[in-house]
Amino acid sequence: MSTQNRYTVTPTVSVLAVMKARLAGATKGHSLLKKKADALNMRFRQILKKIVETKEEMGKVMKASFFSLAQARYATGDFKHTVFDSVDQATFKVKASQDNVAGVRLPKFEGVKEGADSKLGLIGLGTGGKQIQECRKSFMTAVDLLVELASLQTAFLTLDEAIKTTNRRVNALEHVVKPRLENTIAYIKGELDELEREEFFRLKKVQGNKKKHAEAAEALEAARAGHKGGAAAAPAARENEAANVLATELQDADIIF
Amino acid sequence: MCLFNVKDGFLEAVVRGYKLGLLTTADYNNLCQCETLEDIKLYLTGTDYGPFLANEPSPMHTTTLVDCCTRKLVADWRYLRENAGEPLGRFLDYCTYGHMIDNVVLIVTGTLHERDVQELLEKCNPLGMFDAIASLAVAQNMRDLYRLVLVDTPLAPYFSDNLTSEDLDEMNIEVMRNTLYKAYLDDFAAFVHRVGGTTAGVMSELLSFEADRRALNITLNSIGTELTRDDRRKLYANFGLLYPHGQAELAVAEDFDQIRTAMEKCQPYQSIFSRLGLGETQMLDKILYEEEVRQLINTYEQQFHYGVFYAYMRLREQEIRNIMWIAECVAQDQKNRVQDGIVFTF
Amino acid sequence: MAQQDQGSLLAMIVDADTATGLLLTGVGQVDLRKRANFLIVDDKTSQAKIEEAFKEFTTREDIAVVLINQVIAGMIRHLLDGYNKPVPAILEIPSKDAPYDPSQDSVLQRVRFMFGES
Amino acid sequence: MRALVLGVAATLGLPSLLLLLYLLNVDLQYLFFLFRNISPYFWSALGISLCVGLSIVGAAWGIFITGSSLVGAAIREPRITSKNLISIIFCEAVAIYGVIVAIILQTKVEAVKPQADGTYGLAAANAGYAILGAGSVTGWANLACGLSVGIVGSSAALSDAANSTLFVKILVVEIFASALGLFGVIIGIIMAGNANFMAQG
Repeated sequence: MSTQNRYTVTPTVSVLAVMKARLAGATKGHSLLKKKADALNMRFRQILKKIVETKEEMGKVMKASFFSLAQARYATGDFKHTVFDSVDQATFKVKASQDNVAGVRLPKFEGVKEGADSKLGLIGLGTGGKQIQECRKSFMTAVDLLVELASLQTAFLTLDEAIKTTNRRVNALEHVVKPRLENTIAYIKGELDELEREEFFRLKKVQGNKKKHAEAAEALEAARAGHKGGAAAAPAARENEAANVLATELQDADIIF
Repeated sequence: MCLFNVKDGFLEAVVRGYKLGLLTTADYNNLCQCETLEDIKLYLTGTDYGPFLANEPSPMHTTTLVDCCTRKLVADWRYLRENAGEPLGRFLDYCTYGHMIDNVVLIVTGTLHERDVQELLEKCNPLGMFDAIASLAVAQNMRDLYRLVLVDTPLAPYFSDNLTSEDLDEMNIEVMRNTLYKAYLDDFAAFVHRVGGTTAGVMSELLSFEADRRALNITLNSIGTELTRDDRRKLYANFGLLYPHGQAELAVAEDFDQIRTAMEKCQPYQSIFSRLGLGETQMLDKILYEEEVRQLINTYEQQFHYGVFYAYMRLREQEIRNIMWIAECVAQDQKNRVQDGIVFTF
Repeated sequence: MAQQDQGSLLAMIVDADTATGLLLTGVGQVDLRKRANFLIVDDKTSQAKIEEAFKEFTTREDIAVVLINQVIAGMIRHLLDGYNKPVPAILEIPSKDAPYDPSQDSVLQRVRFMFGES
Repeated sequence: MRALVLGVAATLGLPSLLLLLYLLNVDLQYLFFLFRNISPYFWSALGISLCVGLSIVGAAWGIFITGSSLVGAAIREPRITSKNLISIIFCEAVAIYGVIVAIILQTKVEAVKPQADGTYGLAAANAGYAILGAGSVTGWANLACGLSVGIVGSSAALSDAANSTLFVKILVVEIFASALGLFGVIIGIIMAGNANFMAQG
């Protein structure tokens, strides 16, 4: 478990420092992304609401436009072929600009009318031209609305995508990167603690030994003072003993842990 | 009177019979109650349109409905035309020249935009068909069209008298259409006078109304466009109640009130305009249609003349318009507006 | 956005009535190669043609918005559902005979889904 | 309209021509001589043939006018046919008037011997002209009657097809029109009553 959800690092203090820095970064990033996601979400909600509204309004406007088309047809007869045949260059175009929401670029469309269309100006001259112009006006508003809707919809799609990525990132930070870093840090900390404890124990042991040695030396001094002749072989034997003690103690430590 | 029936009595009776098939006010009231296009279809199958609607597949559209109704008119008209002697035949032809002009214009513009001829022919109004119409499409540009094709059509004189080949290249298609229509109206009026008798009396009244209405419409629709006064003047027919003084006034009119002033100097139109609220242009079309229908129905008060044929065609067309209107209102769920568009015939 | 300066076009895959209305406003364009930015769909137009037009319009660079009648959109729903580019934006518009039905709109469906979800 | 002008011209033209001849001192004796020498049988035959001929022309004309309208209108409203046969019958009656009067006139014709100079007596001449007059009165009256019945009948057929309540009203008009023929018949019979080839005097 602990090996799976952590980085494979050597548990050293410097790595720990790196990891801690990374964790801090991840936390910061997480909160920032969260904020961004919130901002996007807010905008997204706004757009959603607007889309629903505009779509419904579009439904209404189109209905009215079709009705005015029916009126024009009523007054003029069938003029659609005249319209189809007089199509030449578009006078109504869409200009795209960009809007920035929390670092996400949203395409925005705007209807632009260029030049006067002379060809359609005289349509239905003999009968019902008035109605056709009315109809045209009505469809103009419809088209404006459609363009608005188009930009909303594009924004919707872009935002949707952006929110998804942001959310993914937030989630990745929250559920993968941060736990992993935390785990790593915990691991490193654990390892380091253990090393420290070992060291401490060893130091203690070394100190104990030193004490023993000192006592032994004192005894030896005392003995030497008693009988100076047999003192030459004793330090070598004692040294041997000390090495043995260290070895057994190490073994002991392993047994304990 | 004594000799009219020799050639035309049968057809006159037939056309009066057709007239009886026009929808009455009661029919319209029932149609207005319909909830769906299917209901309308069901109701119309009970009328003279029955045979033409019966076999239509179920998801109805207003266009198919209107097409079916037009087929009925066309079938009637063909029957009349095939049984007509002279000069009734010529008269019937004259009645359809208006549609013919529309068709020619359609084909001409379509050809210039390199559309498929067959497709264009399907879109033509079947009333305005003539034999050579398909050959219109062979021409690649206006000059060819004029030189090769148009001279063979019944409309040739209108083209040759009113348009030079340079005009054909440059003129706005709507102006061309209206120039032709003007020539047609003048010619029709002259023809009617040659026929003489009751026909001349009845028809000149109808045609003057038509001419005046066109003059009015042209003026109304050309306000604010690049059409100059002289151009406008050229599109008015050379007869009608407004000719020539009213037209002169119309030609310089720049807004609706000036038009109204010009029109109101003419007695019959005064009453029409008095029904119209001040500054209200929306209802004008309907009121004019109503006036036309009134005049058309009046033609049936007299016997032994050709006006009934013209009147039948116009009434049927008005009826098709009415049906279209009802169908549109029903299809678009605007039933409260139904009454706005119907011109009751009987 | 190759032609940003000149503005982009609206493309249409619509029935004749809608086309009449929209073309009246001057959105139509036929360029020198007779390539139109609209397809008029009638009873005789095959589905393949609609799909082809849809693909063409969505890949053309000068088109920013594609308007499709809802009825027609229904015919090529599989393409619409598979389409997820933001530009050109696909808009489903009502046609004359079929008033606007929000439950059919694939975008609005998503919108509804989001609302229901959140 | 044109026919009316021609008719007026003809009726005014003949007397004024005679007047003109008289004023120009043309010897009208020759004219009288001519008429004296034409056999009264010629006049009576002419009268009878005019009577039958014009009546039948009128009847046929009327039937044609009515018939063509009736046939056309019956396409949409077949119910009108049987009712409107009355109009046809009215027209037919006109022909029958003509035939009846012609038979009456025919019975008036008797054989008389001409005088020594080849002319016939006053009675015979009187009878001849009377039969001519009676015949042409009946003939022309029936022609006009047939025409008017025909035109009214055609209107009757058309209006009956449009609105069946109109039929009776127009039928009244039609009856009056067909009465016109009867006037001619009555006058014709009265005129012919005076005709007697054998009368002395």
